[in-house]
Amino acid sequence: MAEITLPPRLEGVEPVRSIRVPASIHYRYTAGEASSKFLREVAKKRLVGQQCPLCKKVYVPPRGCCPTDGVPTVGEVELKDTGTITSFCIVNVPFMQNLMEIPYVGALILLDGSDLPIMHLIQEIPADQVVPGMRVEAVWVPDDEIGPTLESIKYFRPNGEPDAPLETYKEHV
Amino acid sequence: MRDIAIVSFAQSHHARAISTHNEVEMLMPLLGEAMGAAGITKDRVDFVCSGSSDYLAGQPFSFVMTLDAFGPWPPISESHVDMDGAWAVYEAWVKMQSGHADIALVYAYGKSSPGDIRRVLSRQLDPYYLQPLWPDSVALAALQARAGLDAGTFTAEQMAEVAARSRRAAVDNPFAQLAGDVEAATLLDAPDFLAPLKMHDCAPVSDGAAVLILAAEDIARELSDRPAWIRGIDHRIEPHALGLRDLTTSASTRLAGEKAGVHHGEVDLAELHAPFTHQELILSEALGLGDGVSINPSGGALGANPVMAAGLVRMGEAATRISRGDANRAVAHATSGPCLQQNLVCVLEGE
Amino acid sequence: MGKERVAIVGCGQTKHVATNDGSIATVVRQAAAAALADAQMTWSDIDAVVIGKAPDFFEGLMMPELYLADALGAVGKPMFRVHTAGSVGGSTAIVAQDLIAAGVHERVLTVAFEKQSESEAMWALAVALPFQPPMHAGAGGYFAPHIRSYMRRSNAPDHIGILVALKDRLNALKNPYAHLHEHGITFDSVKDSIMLWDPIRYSETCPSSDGAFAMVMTNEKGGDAAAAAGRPPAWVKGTAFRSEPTMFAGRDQVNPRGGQECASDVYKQAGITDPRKEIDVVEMYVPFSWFEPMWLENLHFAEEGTGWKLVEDGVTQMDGDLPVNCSGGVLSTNPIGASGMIRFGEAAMQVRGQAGEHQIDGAKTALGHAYGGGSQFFAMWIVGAEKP
Amino acid sequence: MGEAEVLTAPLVIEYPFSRTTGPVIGAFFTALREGFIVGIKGADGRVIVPPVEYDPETSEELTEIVEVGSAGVVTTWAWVSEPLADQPLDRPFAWALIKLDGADTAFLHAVDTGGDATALTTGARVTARWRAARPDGDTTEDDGVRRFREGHILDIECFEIEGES
Repeated sequence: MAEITLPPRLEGVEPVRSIRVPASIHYRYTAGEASSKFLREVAKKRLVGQQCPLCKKVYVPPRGCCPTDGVPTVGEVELKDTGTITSFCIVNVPFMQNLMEIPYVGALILLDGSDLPIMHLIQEIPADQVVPGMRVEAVWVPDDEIGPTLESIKYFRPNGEPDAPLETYKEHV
Repeated sequence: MRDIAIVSFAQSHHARAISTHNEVEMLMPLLGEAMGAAGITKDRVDFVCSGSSDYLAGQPFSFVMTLDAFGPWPPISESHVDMDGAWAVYEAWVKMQSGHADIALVYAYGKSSPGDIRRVLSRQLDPYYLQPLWPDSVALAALQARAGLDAGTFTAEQMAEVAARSRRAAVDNPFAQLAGDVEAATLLDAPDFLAPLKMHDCAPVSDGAAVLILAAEDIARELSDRPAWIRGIDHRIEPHALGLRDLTTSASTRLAGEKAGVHHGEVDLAELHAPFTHQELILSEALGLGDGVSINPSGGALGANPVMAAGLVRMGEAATRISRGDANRAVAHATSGPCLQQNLVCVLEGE
Repeated sequence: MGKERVAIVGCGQTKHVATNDGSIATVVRQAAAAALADAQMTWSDIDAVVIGKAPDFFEGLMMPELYLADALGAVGKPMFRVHTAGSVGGSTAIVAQDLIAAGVHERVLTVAFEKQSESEAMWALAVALPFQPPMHAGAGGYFAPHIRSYMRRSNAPDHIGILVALKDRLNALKNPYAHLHEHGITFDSVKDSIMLWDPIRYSETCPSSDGAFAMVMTNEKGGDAAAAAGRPPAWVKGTAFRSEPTMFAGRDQVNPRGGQECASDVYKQAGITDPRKEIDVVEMYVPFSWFEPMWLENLHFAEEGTGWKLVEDGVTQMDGDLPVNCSGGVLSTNPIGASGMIRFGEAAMQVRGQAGEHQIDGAKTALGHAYGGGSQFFAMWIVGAEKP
Repeated sequence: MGEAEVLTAPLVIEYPFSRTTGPVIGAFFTALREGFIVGIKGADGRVIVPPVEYDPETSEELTEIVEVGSAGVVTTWAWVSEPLADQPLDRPFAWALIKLDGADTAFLHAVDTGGDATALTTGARVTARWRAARPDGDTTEDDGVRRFREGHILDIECFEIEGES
């Protein structure tokens, strides 16, 4: 950078090197039609996925569109709140707004009957005992706290079933 | 240069708030409609390019999820600009000129309803001198309008006439949001909104999306009975600081118009992306559009202004009129930034 | 390839740092001015400017091309902004080269940047959208399960990630522009660093940087003139983008089809049939160490499940037969929006013989690679010392 | 699905941006903190306020910081009857482009007329209303409320019509 020349009144004055400019913008987030439908069912403790009419894949949560075919996912499929861990990560770093005690496990969970794993927490088991193929079930927040949000599922925990063999979820790892 | 044409166009019914649908849901039917009208399926598209801004709805990477609406599988050749979709057309046109694509699909979308668009657009400004003051988009346009009024470049009556003409034109446009048979004199009686601007001088706040398909040479003739050929396309930018520009004119539009060849023939109609009445007057002057030119027969951005898609809509509206045979030579324009800082001009012709 | 051949005749970058003391404009300007000087051009020689960066939220500046027009000498010219997530630096270079290849312009300046110090970039990536499950583990938390899947599928031993991190950080010591210069780094110091997102250790992740990279591109005539003047250009031999959906049933996130097809496309354009033999040096987008073996497979340098063996055998070291990330890579320097362009630009610098201490002698053909999002956006180019 | 059934929720995007300025922008803010205004000499000799780092015509780096007056002429203005959040004044005011004495370009700031929409005209002379300097020895931590000049565009609270206060 070229040297700048200052007027006399700025010579020898401690320069400003940075400014603080906090900025906050408020938005109204819209979930959209498919997500709203899904979340309204979540509030009733039901997981209702949507199915693509072309490829027949079942998406939970649905976003209204088959990502590979680009058509509306119109069919509805109710799923149980159990699934299989396809892969996971042990988090050892505290994140903003994150009240979790570390370490904790974030896992990709393939809900039974769905075709795309969701990311959620695994609890009630030491982090180092989580393995791929582990069968898990949702633990919901108390009934009076349940609402139309995925936060209604507090976490997943092992459901005691034997680990699923790799062949059953091979397509997803 | 290869001959490249707009062969299909679809747009949403723009509205103050399309709150029942998220961006994917808003766009998906339009993609089907545009491809259907051209008689193609997605496997024939060689290149996809989109325009949107994360800031509008407050979602980083919103364009990432919105791509799902196209169903990009098997993997596709695709790109995205954080600019109005008109610039996505430019990128696609360049890609086609380089020989990498014969059919390109361009889409753009913008939802202004989730945030306060006037405050959101202030985030486009110089982050040191301007952003901390939160000057909003209407205020900056008002400064420009006063400069023009003071200089005698245009009058408040002419501005109201633009508003009235746009609303009357929008009556015939099923996609427009603000339409009606109204007299300029009536509009002038309204109180000031942000003086010297009155409410009628400002585009409505809109949610909306648009899709446009480009094809080269014989493929264009296959996909459309009367393709709208891109005879010239160019865009130019000006200094950012308002104090460094003559706000009463648009030097960048003038230059882009010259480079795009606006004057190489008679212009039948122009679709100008002017979110404020006085900006239409500035743009018309910069492009040298005479009295015989039909300006914004769609109602323009004053009829609906889905930010990030409004420029693309201008191209689509102009192309549609050529394809219908209403016009043979049209100018489409898009703008970006405060007080017309950046402008794109495209010249379209029938066979 | 398009109608016109494209030559890279100027490369420039900032010294990448945690905090660049200048304004945002200064950061892009430093890189652009260096590229112009390298090309022996002035601002008025440039026909158009193409700029890329990652989300505008990082700097709180919506559509930054508007504010940056003056700093990049773009007033009165076309100025274009690209944003394709993490691959944006690569995509931006491709859009710029298309302008020449299409015959629209003769001389184009392209620049990509990020000034992460303006905000906490991690925040911008972890905006908590309503109705979502309560998990904010950042980029590492997203990629770690896929890395675990790779390790499981390939039976790769745990130390492969450590070897990659060590290599890249040692390479960075030979690159004066790299952000991290960890002189004391050892295998054990990487191994003993905190396990952030098991299986990803702290020293296996990229830093947060302020920086920019710029290139000046021209047509065949300009490339020939530079060569005649003793400033050999890098010639573009192939470019490709690919995108696929972020999430879909059966998606392979370890070896995404988009990446495979993007690589096949770019090799075909460049006339490459055996990439392992024909490519001399690779600049690959590796923000977490394990992505090197994963991408070696995705880019057809190794059979599926065997990429890690190339790492273990030292093939990707600077003295190996397929050096990867001689610059130190994303693991040593990560101004996000610029990281892809640094890959593309470092590839060009290698075939121009201007990479200094991290130069691979006699490099004739190089691959620049970038990816973004959740490994669903890809941008690649092949550049060569010889005219295609 | 009707609008009432679609779920919505507030979403706030908020950052405490800290921006390094470099020497040119820094000089402007340093001067504001000290209670005066500077611009920069452009390639053609004109004085640009606030100082830009690069010449808009020639693109060259600019280096010569010069002092200008704290009062000047309104070149255009707009009347805000309903201020938006975070704007410099929370009662009706004018935005104006102001060409300061000794400057060749105008810059944007707010003008307070005490709420009178008719007081301002193009060509009117206005002068800066300064925030107070931080008293010697004051070390109060900043709590987000700007009380003193600190090197920020709002060290000038706003402009006011000359001779009116």
